[in-house]
Amino acid sequence: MSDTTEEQKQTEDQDQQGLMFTEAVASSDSEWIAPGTAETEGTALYLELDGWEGPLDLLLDLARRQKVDLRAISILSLVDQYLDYIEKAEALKLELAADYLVMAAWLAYLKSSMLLPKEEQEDPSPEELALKLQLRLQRLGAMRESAARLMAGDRIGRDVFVRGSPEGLRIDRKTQWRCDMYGLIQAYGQVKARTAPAIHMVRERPVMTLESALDRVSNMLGVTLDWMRLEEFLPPHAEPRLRRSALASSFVAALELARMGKAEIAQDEIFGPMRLRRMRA
Amino acid sequence: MSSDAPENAVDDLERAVEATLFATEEPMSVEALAGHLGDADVPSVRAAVQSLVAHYEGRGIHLVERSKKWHFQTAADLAHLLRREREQVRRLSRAATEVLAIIAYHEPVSRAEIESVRGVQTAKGTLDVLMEAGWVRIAGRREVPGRPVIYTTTPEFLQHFGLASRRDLPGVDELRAAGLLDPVDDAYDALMTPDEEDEASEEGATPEETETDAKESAETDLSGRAGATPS
Amino acid sequence: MSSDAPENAVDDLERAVEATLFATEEPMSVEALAGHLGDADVPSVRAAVQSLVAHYEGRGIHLVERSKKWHFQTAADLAHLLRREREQVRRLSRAATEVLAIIAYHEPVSRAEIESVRGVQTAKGTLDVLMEAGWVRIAGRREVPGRPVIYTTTPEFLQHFGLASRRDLPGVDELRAAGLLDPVDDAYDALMTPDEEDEASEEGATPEETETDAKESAETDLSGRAGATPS
Repeated sequence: MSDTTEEQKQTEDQDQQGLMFTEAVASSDSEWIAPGTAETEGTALYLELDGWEGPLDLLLDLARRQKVDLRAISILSLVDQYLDYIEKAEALKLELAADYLVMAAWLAYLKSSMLLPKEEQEDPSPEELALKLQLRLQRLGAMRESAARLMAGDRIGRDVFVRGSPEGLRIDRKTQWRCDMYGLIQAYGQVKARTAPAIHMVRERPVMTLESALDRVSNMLGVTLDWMRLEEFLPPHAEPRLRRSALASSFVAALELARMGKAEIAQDEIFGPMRLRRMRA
Repeated sequence: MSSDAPENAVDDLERAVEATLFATEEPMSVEALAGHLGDADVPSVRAAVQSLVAHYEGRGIHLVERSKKWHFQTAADLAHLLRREREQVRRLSRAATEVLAIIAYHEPVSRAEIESVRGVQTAKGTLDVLMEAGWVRIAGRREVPGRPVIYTTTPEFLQHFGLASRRDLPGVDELRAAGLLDPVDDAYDALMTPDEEDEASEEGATPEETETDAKESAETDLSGRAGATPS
Repeated sequence: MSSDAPENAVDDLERAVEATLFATEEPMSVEALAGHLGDADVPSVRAAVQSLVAHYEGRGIHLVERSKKWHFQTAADLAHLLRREREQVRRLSRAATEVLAIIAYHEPVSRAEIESVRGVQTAKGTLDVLMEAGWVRIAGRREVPGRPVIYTTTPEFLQHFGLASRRDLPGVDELRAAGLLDPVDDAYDALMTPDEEDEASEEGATPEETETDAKESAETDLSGRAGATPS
């Protein structure tokens, strides 16, 4: 499986982000040569410029060139190597991504404060910063190795293959509907009950129609020539509701008789009693 | 080839042929297999194929030959596993039941007529369900403006509901006598909720509850009433 | 059908499971198998699956478990035979590979957390590629200020990379024990805490070496280092 691991070093469709030089020396699918394996160390490093995923990655590779455990690396010499590298790159007039310059400045600061006597050091101490840098490198290193091991696993389509033409499984769902006689009849009954035509029954109420009021008023007017109050035309002993109805219809009947020229109406004041008498012929 | 070895022992060529035939998208001839496997000669590959055929005999998958090409396929007697039909029993929704009843009592009826009887709109899916159930069918078109489709019940409907003919459906008077025309809260609720919602709540809420009881009482009801009002 | 052929004797359920797993386009869990086979109970199906695993051991195809789902695949040692005419899996860029590993080992993880491990910004396209491949998905948001989106791997990821579960990620136990999956600040605090200092530093020292040995020569400079510092 070592050949597949080797393949991982070759970066296909290289993600341009994080590249340190805008003008990549090698094409993106070129073999990526690990620093340790370069035949002529020190020169190969500067020719393989598109291999690093940012300054931390470059630092990691430089650290590995020290060929010791990441815990045992000398941060001071790592800083020197990095600054040296950046210097050489600048000498070659290669455009450096800002990330790398920021890291260079930070490392230069770290180096200078590490060289200061203890009592003059600021907080956080350069030892803390160095240790944290080391921890970060360890973590990145661990992930890089894990990624390589992951990629070296038995991958479907590369190392193992699934069935070329599976028949496939299909489930056809079929619904068996159920309903019983009772449900059917009940449903119909409810539809009928719900939509049965509504019959409105109006209760009989004691009223005097306009017609009967007309008859009554004109008959009574025939008896006398004197003025009579409207109330006198109402049926005596009528219960209050009938009386109200009779008052209303008698009033309309009086207006109607006046219109026909059969009666005169007089009212002396607003809301005063209304009087009625037969029109003299 | 593998006959005298313990159960799993299988030679490299046979393994290679097995894996190749498994992974290939097209059936392969012995010659194509030999070509693919590079250093294998045709007779050896043929022997490996035969050994595989024997190995898979009686298993869930077989190695079969079709016009001189080999491929794995599911054992014929297990073909039903590939295309399963899953039946699920579902109760007819209240809306669908009403529509079915209206069709049964008034057939043939158009959708507009169904709606005028129900007093609510009928969702398209409701009639589909009844047709899927096999209880309702399209009986043609009514020769009136718009030529609406008209629906009737099917013989399966009569059969499912145990009716000899449509005349066996209890009449409206009988329904009233049975108290089925009395307004029920249910009926009111049903009116107040749109079809779909009605359907959904039916499915979720009412399980099979008193189905058997209901059926029995419906049947006794009917026979009792049938005696009382000979048609 | 198969009962009197001693070599191939296999019960009906096992045949059915075998046929189903051969025919399916997607890996299936034991539960899904039992469901598909209708009248089979889960323990019986599980036993049938185990029996099939044993049967196929040593053959050209294997039955493997990935994320609790089972599928047949060709034996890994036959890769050279099968790869020949097939187009290779598209290789991921190094950035994408690292991001995938960070997600797998730390999940769920936000983009900022990924970037803090890598020390560089992650291009938008990198995560897209991983999601398009179906190996990474968004798992929600972390309930911290800014509510960043968090990512996890998918069952397809395990399936594709031949891992039964996330516990099978190479070296994951050692990395965890060494604290290499903890954020730098936590690791620093742990180192600075007097009591745990010794322990932490001892464990912290080992993982890279043991891993290096375990994975042969994934990176040549590492193997060089392994030689320089005998463990």
